[in-house]
Amino acid sequence: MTNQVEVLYFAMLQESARKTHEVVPLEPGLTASSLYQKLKGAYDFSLEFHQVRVAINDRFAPGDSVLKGGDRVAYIPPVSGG
Amino acid sequence: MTNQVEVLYFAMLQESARKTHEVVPLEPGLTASSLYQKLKGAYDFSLEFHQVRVAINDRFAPGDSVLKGGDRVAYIPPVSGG
Amino acid sequence: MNHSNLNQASCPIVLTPYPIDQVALRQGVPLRHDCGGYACFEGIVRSSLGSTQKNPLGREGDEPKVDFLEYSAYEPLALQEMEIIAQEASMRYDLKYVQVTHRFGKIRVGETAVMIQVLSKHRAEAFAGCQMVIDQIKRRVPIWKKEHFVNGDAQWVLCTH
Amino acid sequence: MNHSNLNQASCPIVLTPYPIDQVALRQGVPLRHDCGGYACFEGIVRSSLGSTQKNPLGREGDEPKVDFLEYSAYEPLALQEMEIIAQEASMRYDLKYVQVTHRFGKIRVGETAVMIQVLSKHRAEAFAGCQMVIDQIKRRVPIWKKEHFVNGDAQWVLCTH
Repeated sequence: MTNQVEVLYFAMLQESARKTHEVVPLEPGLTASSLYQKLKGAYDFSLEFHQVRVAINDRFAPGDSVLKGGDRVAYIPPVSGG
Repeated sequence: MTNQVEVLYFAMLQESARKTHEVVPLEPGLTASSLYQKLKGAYDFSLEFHQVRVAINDRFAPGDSVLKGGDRVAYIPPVSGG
Repeated sequence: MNHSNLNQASCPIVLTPYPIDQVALRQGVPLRHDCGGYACFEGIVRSSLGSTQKNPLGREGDEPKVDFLEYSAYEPLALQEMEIIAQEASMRYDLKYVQVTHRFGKIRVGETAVMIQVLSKHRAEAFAGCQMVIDQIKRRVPIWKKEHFVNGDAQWVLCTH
Repeated sequence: MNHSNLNQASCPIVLTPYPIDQVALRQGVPLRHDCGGYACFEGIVRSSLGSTQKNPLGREGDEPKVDFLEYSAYEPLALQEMEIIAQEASMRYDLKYVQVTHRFGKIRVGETAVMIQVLSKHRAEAFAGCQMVIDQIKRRVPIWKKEHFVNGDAQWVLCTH
């Protein structure tokens, strides 16, 4: 258990953040959505939170999930595979 | 121009007629349907005329087509390809 | 680029007594830079009964097992009708390529009786066009099949399409 | 025969940076004596624009030409989601086999980005199941593509599914 979470960036979020992943400090009660708002401000993400899906530890998760130390959180932009 | 037509048999009609094709005499005004009725009587075909389609010279044709000398007429049982 | 061919799909149609070579047929599909969707269908001979004949009293395991099917065709008309179907499907769904190969003669369980491949710009048209071709083949093309069972019985398949 | 597997479809799912080998994948389809329908779909990179970006003023020839696409994926979740989709489709349409291979990385025009193969008893289920798999992949699986044009421009494809 650490006081950090790992964040994964994909597609346009990866381009805005200019990195594929990073470790950020975990404040008590931090949710996936509140962390996204901070990152959006820092990196000027073009996507609003309602446009992304959240995954925690490689599983889809609700946007209001409270993060725990050591979690790996990913913000998933609109997909375009196939 | 002959006074005969060739008849082609397929599938169950071929089994009933015990032949793949034959030449039959052409009477004036003979239609595809009237020829079928004669053949049905001769070979005890299990299919009624409304259950078969007619082809003349390898093209689908109406059942009441009048046959001409040298025509090749085929009676096509319900199909089951694919 | 040959603009006169833009609205004319290439439609190779084959009726053959030999086993269908899926690999060669897939490799024969042309490279079309305007096509994002490829769909293929194969009709394979299976060991259970055809669509109309059922064994209402028996359980599935009681049905007689198919040994092989014997396909016969009115060859010139079958070829012609498959060509018409391919052109109709290509016009209706804007297909750029339609390939149909139908085998006849004795075809064993597990072997492919018919193979269809299509190319189109988008996937929905590829699926719809490919399905139209096999549906129309079953409905219109003068080809017949007789089921031969392992117990020696045989019967004509009466297709309900 | 292993009866415990009768109601469980075999679903090999692969995410790969290498070119898709259609021949090997077709040869990998198992022989199932209870399956009469085989359907396959390939999504191929084409040279015209993606589904959302249009050039409303220009004629077709004025659109920038695609040079290649760059696909990226959230690999563990993409694999997992494709496995769930394959199982959902196999249950809904009684598919006996579902194979999905999705490529990522740089994929050129004319190359296959995704290939799906399914087996079912009847043809309608094969078509519906195969189409459901590609539709759901486009809707749900965390994979993204960026179009790179021959003029050097690039843009993310915003899929409308």
